[in-house]
Amino acid sequence: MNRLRLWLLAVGGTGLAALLVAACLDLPRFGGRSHPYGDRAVHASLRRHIANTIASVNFDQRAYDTLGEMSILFAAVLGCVVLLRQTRDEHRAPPEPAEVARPVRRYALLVLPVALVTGLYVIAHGQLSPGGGFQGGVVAATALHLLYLGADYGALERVRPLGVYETTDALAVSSYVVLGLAGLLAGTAFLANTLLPYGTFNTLSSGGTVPLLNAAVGMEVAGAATVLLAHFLDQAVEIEDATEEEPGK
Amino acid sequence: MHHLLPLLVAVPLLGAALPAAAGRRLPRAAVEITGFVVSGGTGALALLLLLNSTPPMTEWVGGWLPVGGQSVGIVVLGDGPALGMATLASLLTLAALAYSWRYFDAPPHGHTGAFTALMLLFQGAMCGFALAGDLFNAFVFFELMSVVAYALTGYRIDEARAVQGALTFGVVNSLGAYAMLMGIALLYARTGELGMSAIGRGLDAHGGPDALVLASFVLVMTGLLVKAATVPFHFWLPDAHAVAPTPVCMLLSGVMVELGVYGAWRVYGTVFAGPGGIPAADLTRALVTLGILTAAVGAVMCWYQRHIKRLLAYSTIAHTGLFLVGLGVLTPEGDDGIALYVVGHAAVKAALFACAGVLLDRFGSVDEHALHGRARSLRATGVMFAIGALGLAGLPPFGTGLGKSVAEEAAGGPLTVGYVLVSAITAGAVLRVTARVFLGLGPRPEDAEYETSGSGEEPETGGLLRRVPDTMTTVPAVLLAAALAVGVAPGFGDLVARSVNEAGSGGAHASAHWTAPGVLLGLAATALAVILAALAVTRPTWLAAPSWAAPLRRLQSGHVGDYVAWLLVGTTLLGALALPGVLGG
Amino acid sequence: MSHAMDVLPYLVAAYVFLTGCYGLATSRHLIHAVGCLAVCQSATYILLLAVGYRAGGTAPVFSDIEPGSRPVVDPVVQALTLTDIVVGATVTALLLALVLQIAKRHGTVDPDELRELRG
Amino acid sequence: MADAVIVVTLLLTAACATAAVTQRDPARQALVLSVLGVVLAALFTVLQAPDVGLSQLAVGSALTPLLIMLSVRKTRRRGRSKEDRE
Repeated sequence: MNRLRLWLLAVGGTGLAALLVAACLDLPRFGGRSHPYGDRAVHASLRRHIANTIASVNFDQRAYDTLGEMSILFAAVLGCVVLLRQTRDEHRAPPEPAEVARPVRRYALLVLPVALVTGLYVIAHGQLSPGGGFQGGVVAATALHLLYLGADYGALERVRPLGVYETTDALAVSSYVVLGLAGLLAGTAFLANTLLPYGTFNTLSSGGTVPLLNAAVGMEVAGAATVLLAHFLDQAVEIEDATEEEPGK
Repeated sequence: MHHLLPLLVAVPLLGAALPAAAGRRLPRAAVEITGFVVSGGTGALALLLLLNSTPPMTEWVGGWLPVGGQSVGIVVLGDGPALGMATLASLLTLAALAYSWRYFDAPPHGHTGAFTALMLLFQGAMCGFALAGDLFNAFVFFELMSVVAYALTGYRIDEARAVQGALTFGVVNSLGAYAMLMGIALLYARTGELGMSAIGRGLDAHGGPDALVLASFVLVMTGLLVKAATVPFHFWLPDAHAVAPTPVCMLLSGVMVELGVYGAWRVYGTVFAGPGGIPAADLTRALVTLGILTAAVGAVMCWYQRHIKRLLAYSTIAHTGLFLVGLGVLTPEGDDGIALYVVGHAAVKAALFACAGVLLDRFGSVDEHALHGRARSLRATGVMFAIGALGLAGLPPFGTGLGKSVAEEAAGGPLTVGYVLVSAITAGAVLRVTARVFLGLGPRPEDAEYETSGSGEEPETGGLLRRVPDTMTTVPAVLLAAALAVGVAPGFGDLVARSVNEAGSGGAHASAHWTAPGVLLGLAATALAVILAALAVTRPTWLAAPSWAAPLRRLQSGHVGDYVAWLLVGTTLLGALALPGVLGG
Repeated sequence: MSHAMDVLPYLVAAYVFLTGCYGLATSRHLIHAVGCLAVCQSATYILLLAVGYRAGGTAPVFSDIEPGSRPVVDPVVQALTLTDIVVGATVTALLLALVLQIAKRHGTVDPDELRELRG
Repeated sequence: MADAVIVVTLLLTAACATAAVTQRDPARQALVLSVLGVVLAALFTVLQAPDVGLSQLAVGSALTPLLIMLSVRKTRRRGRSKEDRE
């Protein structure tokens, strides 16, 4: 190991550690009562009939942050598509269908629909109970990849036309932005939640545009996570480069 | 009017998402035209808002207007500097897209729109960061900007260097961003707010600065200064900018790095400038020290490069140092000068990168030694490269010269000498390249041991085009004309000064115009640059790398672990520099 | 116990951040380095949530409790952390994609063996 | 009582983070990261953040380690075929 780097690390680490510890000692004690922004957020959420305050913060009060976050996910998908594209010196080799042990297959095929439904349920109840677009989307996307475990790669590729998921991803981002613009066109403000009635507290349709934005995020996350996983699987299983091609060459 | 502010983010995002949704079937031309229309339209909107930004606007996204001075929403700022940076980013994106019209070939199969979509996302992210008035929102757009930039930097995945540079860029910048988020969490713990001005008020209400304020200042600044490539956070920049595709380099060097500086200015001015924040003397000490270090390291390293894009990247570092010094003195004149300097520098630097891209396209190399005398036929590009060098030196009446002279006057004393020297050295290096590559002057220089050569790069067009596409010469010409216009257009300087001072600087008004000493200093820097370049070309041994520069070059090791260690040292240094006021307060 | 409890979560966050930095700086494998970056990021989650915690508070979800009947913890930091987690996953994915390309182009994933971009 | 649970999960988190950093083999590190994800999810639940806990469970203990494992597999496969060739 490079000696200079260790010295730098020791000096920098000690300095930062001292700074952070000193700061921790000045922080308000853990579990304190003063959360002015948090209290305001709870009131605002209840005024708009949203039971899950976090959904209200994410999709209403700070929906603009979520727009940025969706764009990050969208950018990462585009980035992975670009970075993991097949280059000229690589070729595809469809993998041999692997023998899957029967219990594993049965387990995976049993869990798959359950996990998918769980994902959708978690998305749909975002503004009521813990969960929402992010969590449900990831669960649904990961569930889909149980197929790889349960059946084989070919089966997975058949139920997973990547183009559709990429389009879903892009459309979900677009619809989020369009919903935001609708607020602007209606004469209030970008991403204003004033278009739809707030509904009855603690029901699926409560909260104005929150369920719609939540659904858009759910679609986006599911699409994005699927595409990401697919590209990595592609690299790990299918794409081979020149050095892997023929050992003797 | 203020309701339109979030559109500067929303329009490019929509412009990126819709072609991506439809893009699998769209022809390339349709995607590119969409890109132009969207980025140009956003630029026009930004300009329109900028012209209406007196008095400064604010917008609460989602209509969450504050009740009793407190809101649960996110505030977006629409003042001169914010909209100015957004306009600059938009126009430069437009220029980069125009430049890549024929230049950039080989979109990934089935994803025709990927490059254009990423560029539009980049534009939206830069606009969002520039307009952010909420600290966490700034972090989100900071990350969006970074993520897009990593992908764009590594775009040429056939290139070993491109992917390595992109990874280094990604690791260092992400770590910086996480440090920034730690700082935001500390500020939230103290004040319970996320809006920048609300945090500032909260800090002031709490009393004098303590260790918590210092730590949050250091952590937030670490994130921003990593982006601004301040020494010792700067190592990622040459690695990334040297390998990114040329149109992307124009944006990275032209505005992204400057957005880091802008962020530091904005965060200090809004959050930490009050009595509960970091005392002015400490900020001046920290920023001026780091700025001088950055400018010196950038200038020295710039001089000893042979990889032309890397050389330009180091000159960006050197100039960023000058920006930090100008802002660090905390005078209204300093702010005005730097605002003008940033605008002029963006145009000049983007033009220089565009010219380097022509070399890469023609010869598949950006190596000063290998290209010696080979580019004699590219007269127009050579002339523009030389003009760009003069702009970098701050020759009147370039916008860079105007900004530099105003900033020099604000900094005063020995710092003025620094401004002249640094701009002369970086410009001298570019002139030296011009003389060797485009004119073939002097002997072919010898290779050194520890350096990055610029040979063996893949050309960025699919198959060699018959001649240089017109867009690739028009774009740098327009950019240089813009740099000239910034300095020449009557009243532009005062306009910038007024809008900058309205947003910050406590209402003090200064004016920015040419003065006799400023013109003389600009001429002196240019003359010095010409002399340096002439000496380097005719007497290579006189200005060869001295032994003391070798360790400095060895620090740039290309090793990501080293860069992380330096980042930690940088936070410690920043903390030490700002410590005295906190102890005294 | 209770006094140490006042700062312990913050100290753990700081410790996790520094540990991640240490791993990042001394890593001999780029994939390991990306993992260490993820560790650094988990420090931010811990800090954010620790800052928003309220002793005796419950989750800010009112589907099964009467609003106002019990104190709730700060929902804002939770929303921020959610955003942060998604950001972290995407950054990890992108960096891993770059590592894969480095493995292809350089034939190594040891940062000590990358011999480009110097000086 | 609640405090004791918080302390235990916090210490577990710190231990897992240390293990994730000191485990230099990336494939094993992915497993440790997955455990770290679960411990963090538990910590978040204890801190009354079930939303975040769920998210961390899905992302931190499933998605991220999965991506790491796939990357490791890809680089290993390369390394192996190169050795075969030599």
